[in-house]
Amino acid sequence: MSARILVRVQKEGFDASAEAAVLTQGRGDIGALVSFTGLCRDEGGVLAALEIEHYPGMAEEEINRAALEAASRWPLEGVVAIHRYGLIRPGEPIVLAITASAHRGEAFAAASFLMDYLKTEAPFWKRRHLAGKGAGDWVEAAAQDHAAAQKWRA
Amino acid sequence: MSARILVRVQKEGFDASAEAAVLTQGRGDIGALVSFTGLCRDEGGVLAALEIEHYPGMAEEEINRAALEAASRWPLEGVVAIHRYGLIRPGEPIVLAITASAHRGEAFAAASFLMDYLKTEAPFWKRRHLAGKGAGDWVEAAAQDHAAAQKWRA
Amino acid sequence: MKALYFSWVRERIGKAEEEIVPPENIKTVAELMAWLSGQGENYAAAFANIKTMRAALDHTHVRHDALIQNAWEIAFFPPMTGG
Amino acid sequence: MKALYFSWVRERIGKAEEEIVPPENIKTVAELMAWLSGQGENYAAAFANIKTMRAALDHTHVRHDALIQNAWEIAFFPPMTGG
Repeated sequence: MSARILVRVQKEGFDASAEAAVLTQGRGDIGALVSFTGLCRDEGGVLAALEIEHYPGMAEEEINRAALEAASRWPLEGVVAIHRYGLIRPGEPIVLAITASAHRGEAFAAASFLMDYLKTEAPFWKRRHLAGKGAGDWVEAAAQDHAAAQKWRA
Repeated sequence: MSARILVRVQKEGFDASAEAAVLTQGRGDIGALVSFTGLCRDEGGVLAALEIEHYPGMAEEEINRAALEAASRWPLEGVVAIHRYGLIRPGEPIVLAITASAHRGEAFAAASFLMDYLKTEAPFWKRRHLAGKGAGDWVEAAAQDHAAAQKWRA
Repeated sequence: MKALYFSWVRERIGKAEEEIVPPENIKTVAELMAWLSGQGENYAAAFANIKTMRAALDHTHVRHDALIQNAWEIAFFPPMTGG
Repeated sequence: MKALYFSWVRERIGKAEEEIVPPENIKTVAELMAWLSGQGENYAAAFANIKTMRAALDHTHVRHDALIQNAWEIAFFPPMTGG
């Protein structure tokens, strides 16, 4: 395994193209780049923002574990995983996962795995802020996310 | 089906982030954006460039068919598919496929489908230019690409 | 040891972190949760539904039957909703 | 009708496109390929391995048993290698 792994947990936004360029710049062996961006949805207009709490230290470590696991399962040249915290408005990006590989099948599988793993293992919690109402309820974990993560253990 | 579909066949490069922004700008209903970039590999240093020939007219139509098929199979908000032709150097992008959806599973599946479809149905042909030797052999179709496309017909 | 609380666990207990000194007979995460829930109404409310509670020892997810041993930090939180 | 050739089909025939006027008894793509391969050594070389040849009628992929009917354009090419 020789994948370059870049993990960050930050308040600021990110530039997916710039992050991808870090992996591909000057390389002639990367044929496939898959980039996943998770965005804040407005839930039909009722959501003013998502507030994302995280466990500093463990969050970075857990995402790093996910990236290492992905790089051990597929022949990857690079992985970028960035997760934001704090107040995030609808339309803004929350999470970025990029995988670079020689071939597309591996890059797609690894990016999908990384997101499934992040969703269920990385210590982040979302709470809704409703339009005109301030802090609202905490988002509940979705059973489908756990089912998605479970399929990689089969 | 109400997906916004943008298809282009061009000689020039592209900016994946700018293309993705066209789909997400001002939207609050997109939660997942998957972007695939296919890059020219140097095949261990022997490749100077790929020359990509295409069938003008049919190429755009065939990619459009692939995008429409993806949008009919998954609840997509938008699709961007761009394929380049002409001389492309190692490290440069060849193809871009972006899918936008409310949820990540659909966006991943649709982007993967789009690429499998493009590989086997879009009328493009690659020829190798070897370092110091000019135009070389035509790339042969990979059996694995046909197997990948076939799985969506099951 | 240091105890950290996140999301609604933090809200119900009313603090984000604290130093705790559990009795020596507390060996597992489950025993620690039972002991904590006896420390007041706020703790009882936080640990009311033990089944949904997640725990991490020194930044690593653990099951409720995990031994605490020499961990320097334990965290309690609901199922994660990141990504 | 207009015939287009791509990749090594174009190279072997020596041209990218031409107007062709097949006899009236040529009804299918397979029959047209057989007729074309009798038009000279270059055509014979291009259509030597019929199995790998792909065809499109008016920008749509077709099988070798497809009827040509009133198509305005037919294209011949090897399996595609884009993406």
